[in-house]
Parts: sequence; structure tokens; C-alpha cells
Amino acid sequence: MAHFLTEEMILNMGPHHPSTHGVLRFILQTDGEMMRRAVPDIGFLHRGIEKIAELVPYQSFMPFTDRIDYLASACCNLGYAVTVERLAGIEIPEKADYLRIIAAELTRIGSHLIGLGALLLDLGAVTPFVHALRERETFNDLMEALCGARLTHNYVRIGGVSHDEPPSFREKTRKFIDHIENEFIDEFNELASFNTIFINRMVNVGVISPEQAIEHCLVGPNLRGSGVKYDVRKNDPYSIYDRLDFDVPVGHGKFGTLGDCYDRYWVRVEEVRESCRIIRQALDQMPESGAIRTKLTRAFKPPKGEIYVRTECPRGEMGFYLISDGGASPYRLKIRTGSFTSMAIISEVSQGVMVADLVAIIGSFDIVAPEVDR
Amino acid sequence: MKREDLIKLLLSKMGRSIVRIEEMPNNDIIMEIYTDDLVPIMVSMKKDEDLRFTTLMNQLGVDYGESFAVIYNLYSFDLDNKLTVKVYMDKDNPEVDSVEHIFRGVNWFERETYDLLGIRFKGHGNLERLLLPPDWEGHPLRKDYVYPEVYNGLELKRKTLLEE
Amino acid sequence: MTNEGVRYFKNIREAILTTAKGMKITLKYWVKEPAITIEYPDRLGKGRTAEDLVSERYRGFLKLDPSKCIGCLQCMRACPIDCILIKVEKIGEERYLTRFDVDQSKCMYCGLCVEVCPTGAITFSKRFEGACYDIGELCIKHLQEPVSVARPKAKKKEE
Amino acid sequence: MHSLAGIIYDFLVARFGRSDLLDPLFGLAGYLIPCFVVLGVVSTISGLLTYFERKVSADIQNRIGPNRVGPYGIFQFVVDGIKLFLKEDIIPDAADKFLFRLAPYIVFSSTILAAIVIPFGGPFIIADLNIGLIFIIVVSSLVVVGFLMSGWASNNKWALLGGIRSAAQIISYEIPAAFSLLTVVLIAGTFSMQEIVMKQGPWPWNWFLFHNPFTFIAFFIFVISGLAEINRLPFDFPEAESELVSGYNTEYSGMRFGVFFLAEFANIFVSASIAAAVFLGGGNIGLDPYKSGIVYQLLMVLVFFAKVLTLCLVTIWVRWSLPRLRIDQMMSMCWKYFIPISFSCLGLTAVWLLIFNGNGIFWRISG
Repeated sequence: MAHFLTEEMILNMGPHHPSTHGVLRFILQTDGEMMRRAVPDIGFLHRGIEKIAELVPYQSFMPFTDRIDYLASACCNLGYAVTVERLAGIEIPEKADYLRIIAAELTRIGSHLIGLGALLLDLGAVTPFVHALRERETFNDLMEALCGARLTHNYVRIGGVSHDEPPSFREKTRKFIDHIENEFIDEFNELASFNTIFINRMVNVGVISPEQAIEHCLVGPNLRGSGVKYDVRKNDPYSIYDRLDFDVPVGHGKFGTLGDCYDRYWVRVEEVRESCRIIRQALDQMPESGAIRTKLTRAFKPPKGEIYVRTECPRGEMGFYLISDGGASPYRLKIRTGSFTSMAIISEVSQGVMVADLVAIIGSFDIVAPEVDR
Repeated sequence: MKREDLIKLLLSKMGRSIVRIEEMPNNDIIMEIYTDDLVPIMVSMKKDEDLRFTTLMNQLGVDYGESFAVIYNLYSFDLDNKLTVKVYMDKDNPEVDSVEHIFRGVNWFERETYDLLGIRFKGHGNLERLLLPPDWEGHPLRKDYVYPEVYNGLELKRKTLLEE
Repeated sequence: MTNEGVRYFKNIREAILTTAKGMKITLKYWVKEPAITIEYPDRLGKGRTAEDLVSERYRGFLKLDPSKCIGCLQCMRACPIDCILIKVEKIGEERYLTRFDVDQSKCMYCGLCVEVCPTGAITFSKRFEGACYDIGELCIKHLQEPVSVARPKAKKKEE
Repeated sequence: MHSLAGIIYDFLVARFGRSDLLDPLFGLAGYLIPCFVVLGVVSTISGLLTYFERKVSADIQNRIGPNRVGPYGIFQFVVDGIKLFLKEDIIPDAADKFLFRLAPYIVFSSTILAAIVIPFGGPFIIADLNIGLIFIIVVSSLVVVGFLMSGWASNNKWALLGGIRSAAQIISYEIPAAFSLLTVVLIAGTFSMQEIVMKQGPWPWNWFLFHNPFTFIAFFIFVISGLAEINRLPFDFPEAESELVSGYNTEYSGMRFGVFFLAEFANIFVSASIAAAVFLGGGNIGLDPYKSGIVYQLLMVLVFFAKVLTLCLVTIWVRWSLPRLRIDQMMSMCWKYFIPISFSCLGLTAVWLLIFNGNGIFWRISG
């Protein structure tokens, strides 16, 4: 038999590639369409947020947490605020707690809408993406009415929240979550999730077994997609999550193998529903009026100590390891993000798949580049 | 498991390697160990039937001024326990054993710590800069780091409009 | 063999059905649903301006009411990125505000300065259109000439 | 002689008188004039299709779409064309300059060549070749040469991947497309496009689409493989903007890109017109296309274009509803599903014709 001489091709995917969300870069080693290896190259969006934290006062660091993960800024705000409050032992008013949860869960919905839509966009379906963005527009309007910004909310403060609910906020939010839960998700599923082409693209691609997921420190929906039932909101509740009743959706190999791209996708779809449930309960339980903020001293200084607090962001666990030396700004703040570890596993998952599958895998991890680099 | 019980258990199992163990805010335990014992302790953390700290949630390095430290946040899915392990090392020669072969996900964490703090991990397969460019000088998260003004002919400080 | 054969035809049926379902939804949008686009900036509808599009609490460009400012410099200190520069000088007995510059090209609209202002002198306007040809235009000098600072005493008594 | 060239020749002779000197010129004019007219018409229609594509996608996605240039933004495509003309035309340094320049024109001309045998209704067909259908099948595979050429000449790995993908894809989907067209040839007994149209009738039950269940299936197979051949969305692998950046035309800019773009939409039109002529009765309104009056002839053109436009809109509609397949799935779909089904359609149609004496399902009402 004749022996063909083939040559491996080194492809440079990104940083300006249409489907590397944000500015990621992969160095692909391919044999035609088949991929041997994909080596991620990150750091294009490294802004040194951890270094900034050491330079600015505790309160002033809040706007920077928006920029860790700009798609879910309220969740990042919440995580940082909880960390500092736990270290300093600050009690916060009840209403502020509820407003925080509502903002965080609305953000989760908004973030998942983009995540799901962008995945479909990478697979060539433009319409579901635009429909998801249409719904996100309502979320943006809600957040704008609540705190005045559409993307980088900076809503949560250490000791409370910045604004009380605006008039008719509850009705608008109820309408929004009803629409999402009862109409939008079903339609979206019919249009995209249950489409045969889409299912075939997603199932049995990028399979991560539960053991592998734990071994590689995956968190959040990517871990749950592999069937590990772990959610910080349930396992290590912060804020008032222990008062709310919700389920933790896990992947179970809906159409293919456990832990494939479709499972991770489907966990996100289910999480949107759960977030709607949480918001509805929080709206019901939220007091009509009350204080929204505990006043801190002007030069706020938490006591000396170290603390590690984990919170659940749309892309998984966001951990803040805070070391305070009793000064006005953190001595060291380490931010552990979900996308960071998901990004690390890509080179292992992407062995022997096709270039088109890599796009699906990146999309199914819902990676946001600034969160990887910080 | 209650924190006091876990502390007792840890002391009985690996008391010889522990420098200091105490409670930490947020229902956590901080355990300082001897640097040389890091790998055996991590192995027993993961493999021990009573501990089962199967996952490493976070890893970071800290510059404490007089010394460096590397901190590991462990978590056990089965028992819902949290543990923070801390090793100190010399400022002049910051070096510690890599735990990459125990928890594979720590690979990038160690690279990041090396990149930003210059702590070297012995036995790490691919210890290169992760976030910063390969030709960057210095390790930014060190407390004595001086921010460079020029990188490859690129001016790094933007002039503020306020200074006229 | 029969299993394979059944699956073969089931695949065809599934593909046709799900495609038809998706196309039904897009057809519904094509025929029925109206556009939700806002034709910014020139076709907003009669009498509407760009600033009407945003909500009450919108965080736009910073706005200063010099008659309220007491020159306490709290906003300057609160700003995480130092985009506010205030100078207070003493001319004779009176204290005068001689500079109040905000670098809107750096501002990240976090709202910390507005929050700490004790008199409400610095607030957000709804203006969000910052496009200009020279970045220097975004450094907004709120004061053309020195203004005497407001006296905080009346306020303090109220508290 | 019943052909458009004959009619023009007769008209010119009647106008300028017969002479030995002008005679070959008249004969040539009989072919050249329709050619230029068709070139203009197809280009305009593909331009209009870009407008429709944007408008339909906007409607599907709750947007407005182009609405600034002309009424409802209908002249948007003209402005776009002018913009592309004015843009700088960049040829990469490392590119194979000659092939790089040549490729867009090969793609475009192979598309336009197929228009030669398309019956636009009435007598309006440039050349009613007796092997018309075969001609279409042959000419439309020429596109591959252009795609491969552009992919290779760009000296860009993404473009090369796009070119290779297009070769694999178009060549595979030729087969089911050809087979499904052959089912009609079996019934019509001719390869001539004009005769295929004339063998059908004005009403749906006269169309070959409803001749028997197998032509019905063949029609869908043809439309879907047509989508694959013209690189439309469920099968737009050569471009695949989220995978291959922009595929074979990554390095193209300015009008050279414009020609690719135009060819893509001309392709939609050509593919839709083949389907309309072969399966949907083309411009047949039950009258003889050559002997009826000019009003009826224009009506035939209108009918034909109505059918083609509907098919084009369906093509656009599909694009905005579905995600993209993966390259291996696309291949298995072709070789495992389309080729066996289209082949059995061909065989079963032959059996049908034998059993029912050449009659269709509606042979009683269609007479």
C-alpha cells in the first residue's frame, strides 16, 4: 500500500476569531479537519485586577469586580461584598439581602441568555442568538431602572445595596420572569435546543466524566453538566439562599453521554428556570420597605485576618481569598473564577475532535475571556 | 463534620507535619504545614477515607513581606468539608513542590502563581508564564514590584487629561 | 438489522419534524411579530430625544451644581481611578473652588462619587453620547471662574 | 425554428433586410443580446436577493433591517455595490496573484453559465439545448474549481480549509441532485429544459412535483442538495464564519469579494429556477410559448419568476432557522441518506411508469 506523506498544520485561532468569545487564542495542531491538540494562550485581557485591589480602598474596589465578569457583574459584586462582610462581621438589612439576590439571579438569567445564544451563534444559528439578546434587553432595562447601569451594574455595596427598588419594579420583574419561564424558554427550546442538527452537533462531543471534572477543578454548570450535584448556593449558602427553595439541575446524558456539550448546555437552560423560581420567591418574601444599607465608617477597615468565600456565579464558583492586614485596602485578594479552570481543561478535551467541535466545546463552557485573565 | 472534630482528626492523622491549625472565618480551618511535607500531606488528604478532600478549589500565592506563602483551598464533595492549607517559604528562593500530579487542575493555578509571584514549583511539567507575555520582567504581585514604564518600546502609562 | 432500519427512518422523521417546528417559529416571527428596534438617534419619534430613552437613575456624564458644593473633596477621594480633580483655594476670608475637572474619558460611571456627596452637588446627568474628535473634549471643566464654596453650616445644624 | 435566437434573427432580418454580410452578425446577435440581458437580470436579482435576505432575517429577528436607502431601503444593494467598488482591493503578498485574481470570475461565470439553459418562461431561453439538464449539472460543478483556486491562492490556512471543504461538499451533493433531476427526465423523456416545462401544465396537479410520490421526495432532495451546492446555511461549510473565519474568501476584499457575494446569490437564483422549471412547471400557463401573443408570453415570465422568488425566500427562511451541521455529519447525510433515497426514487419512478403506463397520480384530472 502506498504510504502518503501528510503534514500537520499549525493553525492560529484567535485572538481575533469570530468564535473565541472575547480575546482568546488557541494554537491548533490539526491534521486537515481533525485536531490533534489545542493549546490555549490566555492573558490578552489581563488587567491586573488583583493588583488593583491592593491599591484601592475596600469600597472603591467594587466597580472593579464588575469587570471581572462583565456579563454577570451583580454576581461578582455580591461575592466580593459577602467576603468583606463576613470578614468584618457586618450585618446587613433584610431588604438589602433580597434586593441583592434578585439582582444576582436576574444577572444569572441575563448571562445564561448570552451564553446559550452565543453557543448557538457559533454553531451557525443566528436567530436564537438574536432572540436571546432581545430578552436580555428587558433584563438590561430592569437593571437600568434599578441601579442606573446596563452592563457594569456596581449595584451591591459592602453593607447593602446602592438603590432601593424603583416604582413598579416588582411588577416588571414578575412579568419578565413569567415571560422567560412560560414563553421564551419553550420557544427557544423548540427553535434551537431540540433541533436535530443542533443535538447532533452537541451530543457525545467534549465528554467530561465526573471524575475528570472534579480532578480538573471544574465548577458551576460545567461541573453539574458532568453529573456532580454541587452548587455553592446549596452546599455552602451565602446571603439568603438558605431561605429559598430551588433545585440544582445536573446533567444526566439527556441525548448522549453524561458530561457532553449538550448536558452542559441543558444545565444552563434549566438554571434559567430555577433562577426564575428564586426571583419569584424573593419577590414574594421581600419586605415592602426598610433600610437597604448599613452605614460604614468613612475609612472602612476590616480586622486583620484571612477568609475564603465561595459564591456561585453564572460561570461557576467565584471564590475570593481575602487577606486583610487591618489597612484600608486588601493586602491580597485572589479571585478564583470558573472560566479559568474550564479554559485549562480545553486542551485535554479537544484531543481528536474536529475544528468545528472545538467551537462547540468553547461555547458549551460559556467562557468569558476577561474572567479567565482578570 | 464539625470544625473541632475535623481539627482533632487532622491532628491525630498528620500532627507531625502541622505547624499551626486553627479556625478561620466562614466555617473554614486554616492549617499551616511544613513546606517539605506538602506532597505527602496532599496525597493523604485526597486518598484518606476519613478526609476525602478530592478537589482543590483554589490555589494562590501571597507575598507576606518577609516570606512567601502558597495557600491551597481544599474541598470534599462527599463530606462537605473545607480546609485551607498553607505553606511558607523562603523569600530569597521561593520554591515548593508541585502538586500537579495529585490534583491535575492545579496546573494553571501554579503557572499563574509562578507568573505573578515568581514562586517556582518543583516537578511542574510546563512552568511558563501564563497571563503575562513571556518576555515580561518581574512578578507584579510581589510587594516590592516596580511598575515598568516602557515595555518593548510601548509607553505603559497613559497621560491623564487632568494634569494639563 | 431491523433495529438499524427503524432508527434510519426515525432519524429522517425526527430531522423533518424538528426542522419544521423551528421553521414554524421563525415563520411566526417573520409574518407576525413587529420589530422592537429603536431607531437611534434620528427616528426616535416625535419630540423624543436620546435622553428620554434612559431611565430615571441612569448613570451618564457627571453634572455639578457649583452653588451646592462645599469643597469637601470626598468625591475626589472616593473615585477609584482619580478622574476628578478639585482645587479649593483661600482668597481672603472666603474659600473658593478654583477647579472642578472631571475626566469623562476615564470615568467608569460607578457612582461612588455621587453617593458620598453630602449635599448632592455632584449628580449624574442622562447624557451618554460622548463621541468627539479630540479626547481632550471629554475632560470637562465644570468651573470657568472661581466660585465661593457653599457654607455647610446650615446643613450641619439640620443633622 | 422555435428558439429565442431564431425569433431575434427573424426580427433583425425583417428590420434591416437580408444580406450575406450581416447574416452571421444577426445570428450572433440572436445569442449575444439575450446573454447580456440575462447577465443584467441575474445580477440585479441577486442584488435584490441580498436585500431580501437582510429584510427577511430582520423580520425573523424582530429587527427592522435596511430602511434608509429608497422606499423600504430597497436600493440598499446598489449602495453596497458602490461601496464595494470604492473599497481598496487588497491582494496578500504571499498570495498566488494570478489565481487569486482569477478565482472570483470563475465562480461567477460558472454560475451564470447555467442561466443559459434556464427557461425564463415563454420563448425566453438563450439556448434550448437538447442536453440542457446535463449542461446544468456539468456547469454547476465548475464552481468547485473557483473555490479551490481561491482557497489555495490566498495562502491562508483557513481559506485552504474552506476550499477543500467546498470541494468535498459540492462534489458529493452533485450526485443526489443529479439523481433527483433524472427522475423527472424519466417522465419527460427529454433533457431539454424547454420541453420539460412544456410537458407540465399550469395547475399544481400537472406539475412533475405531484406526478408521483417519488418525484415529490426527489423535489425535496433536490432543494436540500441545492442548498448544499450553493453553500447556504445548514451546509455553509466553505464559509462557516464561526469556524473558518470566512472560509475561502477570507483574504478577499473590495469588488473581488463583491463578485463572490454576487455569485452566492446568483447561485440561489439559479438553483431555485432549476427547481421551479423542472418540478414546478416553470412558466407554463397551458399555452404554446412560441405561438401565443406577447402579453401571454410576459405572463409566463411572471409566473416563472413568482415561483422562483417563492423558492428563493424559502431558501433564505431556512438559513435563518437552522444551525450548521458538522462536516462529517454533512457527508454521512449525503452518502447514507440522500444518495440511497434519491437512487431509489429514480428506480421506483421507473417502476411506477411501467405499472401505470406513464401516467401520474392525478392522470384523470390532468387528462
